[in-house]
Amino acid sequence: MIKEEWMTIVQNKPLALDTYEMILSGELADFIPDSGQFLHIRIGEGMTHLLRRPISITNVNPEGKRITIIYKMIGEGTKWLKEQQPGHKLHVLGPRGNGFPVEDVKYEKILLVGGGVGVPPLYYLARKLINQHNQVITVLGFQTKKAVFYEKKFAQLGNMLLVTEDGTAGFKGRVTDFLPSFRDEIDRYYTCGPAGMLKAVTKCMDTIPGFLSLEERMGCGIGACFACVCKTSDPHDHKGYRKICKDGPVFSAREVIL
Amino acid sequence: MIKEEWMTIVQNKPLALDTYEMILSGELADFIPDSGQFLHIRIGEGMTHLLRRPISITNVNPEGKRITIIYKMIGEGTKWLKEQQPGHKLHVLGPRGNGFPVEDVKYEKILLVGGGVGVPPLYYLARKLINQHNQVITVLGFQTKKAVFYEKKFAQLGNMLLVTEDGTAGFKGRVTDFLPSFRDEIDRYYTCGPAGMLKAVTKCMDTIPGFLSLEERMGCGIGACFACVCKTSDPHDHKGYRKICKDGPVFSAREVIL
Amino acid sequence: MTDLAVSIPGLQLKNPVMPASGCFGFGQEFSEFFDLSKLGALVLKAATLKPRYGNETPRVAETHSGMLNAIGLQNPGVKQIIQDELPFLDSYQVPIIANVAGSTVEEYVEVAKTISQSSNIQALELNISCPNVKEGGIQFGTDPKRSANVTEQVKKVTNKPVYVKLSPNVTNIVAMAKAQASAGADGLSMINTLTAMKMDLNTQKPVLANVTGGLSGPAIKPIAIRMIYQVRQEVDLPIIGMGGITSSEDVLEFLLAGANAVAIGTANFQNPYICSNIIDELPSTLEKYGYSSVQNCSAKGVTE
Amino acid sequence: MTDLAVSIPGLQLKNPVMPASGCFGFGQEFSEFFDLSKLGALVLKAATLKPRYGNETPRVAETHSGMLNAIGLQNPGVKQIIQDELPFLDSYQVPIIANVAGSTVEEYVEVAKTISQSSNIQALELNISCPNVKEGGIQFGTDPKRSANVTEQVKKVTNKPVYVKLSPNVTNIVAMAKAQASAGADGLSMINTLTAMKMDLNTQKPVLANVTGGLSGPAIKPIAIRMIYQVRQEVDLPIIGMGGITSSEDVLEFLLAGANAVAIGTANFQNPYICSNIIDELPSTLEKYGYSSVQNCSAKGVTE
Ligand SMILES: Cc1cc2nc3c(=O)[nH]c(=O)nc-3n(C[C@H](O)[C@H](O)[C@H](O)COP(=O)(O)OP(=O)(O)OC[C@H]3O[C@@H](n4cnc5c(N)ncnc54)[C@H](O)[C@@H]3O)c2cc1C
Ligand SMILES: Cc1cc2nc3c(=O)[nH]c(=O)nc-3n(C[C@H](O)[C@H](O)[C@H](O)COP(=O)(O)OP(=O)(O)OC[C@H]3O[C@@H](n4cnc5c(N)ncnc54)[C@H](O)[C@@H]3O)c2cc1C
Ligand SMILES: Cc1cc2nc3c(=O)[nH]c(=O)nc-3n(C[C@H](O)[C@H](O)[C@H](O)COP(=O)(O)O)c2cc1C
Ligand SMILES: Cc1cc2nc3c(=O)[nH]c(=O)nc-3n(C[C@H](O)[C@H](O)[C@H](O)COP(=O)(O)O)c2cc1C
Ligand code: FES
Ligand code: FES
Repeated sequence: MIKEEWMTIVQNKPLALDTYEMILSGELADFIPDSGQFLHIRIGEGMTHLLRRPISITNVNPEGKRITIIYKMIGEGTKWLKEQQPGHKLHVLGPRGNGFPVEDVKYEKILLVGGGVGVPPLYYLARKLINQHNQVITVLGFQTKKAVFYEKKFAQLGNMLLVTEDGTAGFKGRVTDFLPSFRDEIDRYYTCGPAGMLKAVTKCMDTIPGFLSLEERMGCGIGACFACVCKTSDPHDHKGYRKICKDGPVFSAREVIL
Repeated sequence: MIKEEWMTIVQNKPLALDTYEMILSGELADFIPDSGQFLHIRIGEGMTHLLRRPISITNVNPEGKRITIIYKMIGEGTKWLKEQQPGHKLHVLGPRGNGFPVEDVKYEKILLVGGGVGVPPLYYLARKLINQHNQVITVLGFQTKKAVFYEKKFAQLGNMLLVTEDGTAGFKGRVTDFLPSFRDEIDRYYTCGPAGMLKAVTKCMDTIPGFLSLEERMGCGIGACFACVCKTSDPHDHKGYRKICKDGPVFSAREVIL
Repeated sequence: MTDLAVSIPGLQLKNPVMPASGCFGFGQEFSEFFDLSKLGALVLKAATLKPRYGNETPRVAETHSGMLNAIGLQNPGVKQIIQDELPFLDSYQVPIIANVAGSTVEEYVEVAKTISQSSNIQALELNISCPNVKEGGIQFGTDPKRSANVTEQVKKVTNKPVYVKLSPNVTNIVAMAKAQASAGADGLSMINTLTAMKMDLNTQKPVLANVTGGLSGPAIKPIAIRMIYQVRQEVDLPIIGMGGITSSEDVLEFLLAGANAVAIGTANFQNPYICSNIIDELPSTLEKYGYSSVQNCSAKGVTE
Repeated sequence: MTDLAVSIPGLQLKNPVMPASGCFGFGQEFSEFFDLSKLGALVLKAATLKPRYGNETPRVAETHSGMLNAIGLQNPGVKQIIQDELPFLDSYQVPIIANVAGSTVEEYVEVAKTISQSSNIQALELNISCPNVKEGGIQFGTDPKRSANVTEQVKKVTNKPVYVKLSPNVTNIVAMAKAQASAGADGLSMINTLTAMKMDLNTQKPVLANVTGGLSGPAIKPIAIRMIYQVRQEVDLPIIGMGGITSSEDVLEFLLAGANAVAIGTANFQNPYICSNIIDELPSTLEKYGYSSVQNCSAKGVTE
C-alpha cells in the first residue's frame, strides 16, 4: 500500500466561492480502499509550514490514475494550494484514515447530508453506494448560491435537495430543516460538514444508523501525536477517546461525543 | 529614481563550478549610475528568508533594459536563486551602495584584480573605464579551472592574466604572486574578492591609489541597522566606521581597515 | 471610516504602527522609501552616553523565519544624536520615541536626562533588555528589582513618559511587568529579542563574532503574543507590542492579545515599505474582522 | 567509513538520532514508514501514573517555521504502556528511553519505579518541562531546587540512567543544568518547547483550547543551540540535543554546539521518514565537513 507520493497536479481551478477543485495524478489512485479517507498534503517550500493539511478524497479514477480533491481557501495552507500550477508536484501521504463503511451495504435507501466543504467526500461515497445497488438521496447545504458546487453531479446519482442559508439557490434554510421528511423512509445515513451541522443531523436522525466524518486540527495525521482526539460516548470504553486521523475521520454516530 | 522593482528573470544558467549567470529585465537597468553597486534581492516565498542577499551588478544593458548578475551557490539563498526559472520575477532593491569612482578617470593605465565571485563587478567597471579611454589590465584569480568564468570577456577588453591556485588553468598561484610586475606601470587599481586577497593586494600595491569592494553580512542593506560596518584607518575620523551597504561597498584602499 | 488613532501616555498616535528600535536607524534611510509622517510614531535606535562602536562583525545571521543580531548598541552617543540626527526628523509630523541604553544605572539616568531636554522627543523607551552587550542591557532586564531601580531613577530626571522594554529571556514575564508598574513605568514595550545562536559548519565557530545574538522575526511571534497576553491579564500599563509582525493581520493579533500599539522590526529589512504598507492595509483588515477602531479591538481576546 | 556510534550513560547508540518524546507516539505508527531498528534510540511519549485524557482540542496550531502543541500529556498510564505498548517494540533492535511525567514528586517517583522494572527500557527521561499541564511539568522545570529534588528522589528508585529534560522557559539555563548535575542526573535533554500562543482572528480567542502551548520546530533552533552551547561550557553531563532539527546539517550544528546525541520532534509530522533520511545522510554530511566520526565532532565548536 502506497504511503507517500509526489503527485502531479493535473488541474487546479476555481469551482465556487473560495472553493477549488484539484486533480492529482499518481499511483496512489490505485490504492484508495474507502470513500471518506483523506490525503495529508505537504504545504510550501522548505520549513515554513510544518503541518500538513488533511483534505478528503472527492473522487477516484483508477484508470486514469487520478484523484480529485475539493478545498476551500481559508488560510495560509489552502492559499498556497490555490497558487500551485498544473505540472507541479505535491507531496502527499495517503490514503489516511478509515472512511465510510459500506461493506455489505446493498439494496438500501440511504441519505447523504453534506454541508459546505463537507460535501466532497460524499461524492465518492455516493458512487460506491450506487455501484452496490443502493438508492441514494442527497441533501446539500451551502451558505449561498455562489458557494454551491457538485449539485448537478449529485443530482445525476439520485434525488438531490439543495439548501442555502440565504435562499439564493435551492430551498432556503438549513439542511436539518429538511431531514424530518426523510427520516422514516431511509435505512441509514452518512454525513459530513461543520461540527454544528453534524450535531443537529445526528440529533434529528437519532434512531437511524448513521456515520459521520469529523474534522480536527492535526499534528501528525498518522495517529502518533494525540492532537486530534475526540471523546467516546460510551463511559465504559476502555480508552475513552478516538484519534480522528487514525480511528476516523469517520465514526458511527453513536461512537463519539460531538 | 527607482528603488524597488519586480524584475523578470530572462536567463539563469550555470556559468562555472557552482556559479550562475542571471539576466534580469526591468526599468532598473536605466538607473545604474556606477559599476560596483549591488542589487539587494529578496529570497524565497513568504517569511522563511527575512534577509535579502546582496549581489553585485556584473553588467548593464540599458537598451535591452537588462542587468546581468553572477552568483556562486553557497547557502540557502543562492540555492533558491539557482532554482528560479526564466519568466519568474525577483523582487530587488537597487541600485544600492556607492560603486567604483571613475569620474574624471581618463587616459590612465589601470589594473583590475578580481578573485572568485569578486570578478563580476569588475566587468561593468572595465567597460566603463574603456569607454573613458583608459587602458585596462586584468588579473583574475580562481581556485581551479572549473571555477573560471568571463576570462574571454575580459581578454577582449585588454590584457588579461588568468591565475588558478591549482594551476589547472592559466598560471599557477595567487593573484598577488603576479602583481609586482605591474606595480610600476599602472596609475591606479581596483579590486574585489575575498578578504584575504584584498588585504594582500592592498599591501602589495601600497603606494598606488586603489579602490576595493568589501563584503559583509547585511541586515537592511540600506544603512539603517549597522550590521555591515568596518573600521576606518584614520584614528581621527570622527565616526570611526563606515557602513559597507551605504558608504561602500567600494572604499579607497586607504580609508578602511581590512 | 475605521479609526486608527491610539492615545497612550505622552503619545497621540494617528495609527498604532511604529518601527521598532534599532531596525529603522534614525529614520533618514527609510525616508527614501516613504513619507515618515505616515507613521504612528518613530522609535530611534538606542542611545548611550558615549559613542559606541559595537561588536565585531559578522553581526547578523539568518535563521528559519527569523534572524540573529548582535549589533552591540553601536551609536554616536546621545549628544551627537541630538545634534546630528534629530534635526532631520523636524520636517516630519511624527512623534519620536528615544530608546535609552546604558551599562550602569547612572548611564541610563544621564542619557535619559540629556535626551529629555530635546523638545523633539515625546517619550522614552528604556532598553533594559539588549542581549548583545556585556554590561547593562539584559543584566537589568532579567532581574525585577534591578530593572525597577533603573526605572525609578530615570523617572526622577525626566518629565517624559517612560516605556520600559522587557526582555523575553526570563522565567516570569509577569513579575517583570509588575515590578515596572510599581516602579512607575508609564508603559511597556515587549518583546525584545531572545538570546540565541547559530554555528557555522565550515568554521566550526559561532556565526556571530559576539557568539550569541538576539533572535527576532516571525519565529518569535508566538512567544511575544503569549507574553503580552499574560501581562495584559495582570498589569494595567499600556503595551507597545512587537516581535515578528509582518502584516496587518499580525497587528490585529497583537491588539487582540493586549497590545495598545505595535512596533515592526525585522520585517523592515525584507521590505523597507512594510510599515507604510501595513498602515494602508490596517483599516480594511480591521473592518474585515468587524472592528471600527483600533481602540475597540485592543485586548479583545483577553479573558480576565 | 564514518563512525556514527555514540555511547552515553546506559545507551550504546548505533547513531546519534532518535525521535523526540511525544512526536513519535510509542513507535507503532512510524513502523509503517521505516524499520525502527534503524534508530539510534526511541523515546516514548510521556507516561504518567494514571491514564490522562489531556487537554481539550484544538491542541495544535501552526506558526512560522514552527508549531504550537498543548496535548497535555495524554497517555494510557504507565501500567498500560508497559502492558500494551512495549511488547510491540520487542521485535526491534533499538534502545528505548521512557519519558516520565507527573504532577507531584511522588508521581514522578512512582512512574519511574514502575517503568524501571520493565527490562525493555534502557534509560529514563524526566520530563520536568512540559508547559501544557497545570500541575507538575514546567513548575518543576523552572526552579533549580525543586527540579533537583525530583531527580534526587527518582535516582533513589531506579538503576537506569536518568536524563533530565530541561525547559527553555528560564532566565538562567546554566543554573538549571548545574542543579541537575549536583542532583545526580546522568544526562540532560534540551530543549523542551517554549511557552507560546496564537490568537484566532475570527473568534478573538486563543487558537488552542488550553490558551498557551509549546512552540517547537525550526523557529526555536537558534535558542536550543545557544542553550546547549552555554550549558556545554559549564557542565560535563552528556546532552541529547533537540529543537527544530530537520536535516543532517542541523544534526551537525547541534553536535558542534555541544550535544552528544540528538532528537527529532516536529519534523516527523512534516515528513514521517525524516529520522530515517537523516540517518542515511549523516555519514556524507560529516564527511563533507571533515569528520570521520560523531564522537569527533561533538562540542568541536565550543570554546571553554
Ligand atoms: C479529515 C479531514 C478532511 C478534510 N477535508 C476537507 C476537504 O475535503 N475540503 C476542505 O476544504 N477542507 C477539508 N478539511 C479541512 C481542511 O483540512 C482545513 O480547511 C485546512 O487544513 C485549512 O488549512 P489552511 O492552512 O488554509 O488554514 P489555517 O487556518 O491557516 O490552518 C492552520 C492550521 O489549522 C488547521 N486547520 C484549520 N482549519 C481546520 C479544519 N477545519 N479542520 C482541520 N484542520 C484545520 C490546518 O490544518 C493547519 O494546521 C478536512 C479536515 C479534516 C480533518
Ligand atoms: C556588496 C556585496 C556584493 C556581493 N556580490 C556578489 C556577487 O556578485 N556574486 C556572489 O556570488 N556573491 C556576492 N556577494 C556575496 C553574497 O551576498 C553571498 O554569497 C550570499 O549572500 C550568500 O547567501 P546564501 O544564502 O547562499 O548563503 P548563506 O550562508 O545561507 O547566507 C546566510 C546569510 O549570510 C549572508 N552571507 C553569507 N555569505 C556572505 C558573504 N560572503 N557576503 C555577505 N553576506 C553573506 C547572506 O546574505 C545571508 O544573510 C556579495 C556580497 C556583498 C556584501
Ligand atoms: C538589527 C536589530 C537591532 C536592534 N536594536 C535595538 C535597539 O537598539 N534597542 C532596542 O530596544 N531594541 C533593538 N532591537 C529589538 C527590536 O526593537 C525588537 O524588539 C525585536 O527585533 C522584535 O521585533 P521584530 O521581530 O519585529 O524584529 C533590535 C533588533 C534588531 C533586529
Ligand atoms: C506534539 C508534541 C508533543 C510533545 N510531547 C512531549 C512529551 O510528552 N514529553 C516531552 O518530554 N516532550 C514532549 N514534546 C517536546 C519534544 O519532545 C521536543 O522537546 C520539542 O518539540 C523540541 O523539538 P522539535 O523542535 O524537534 O519538535 C512534545 C512536542 C510536540 C510537538
Ligand atoms: S494528528 Fe496526530 S494523532 Fe491524529
Ligand atoms: S546592512 Fe544595515 S547598515 Fe548596512
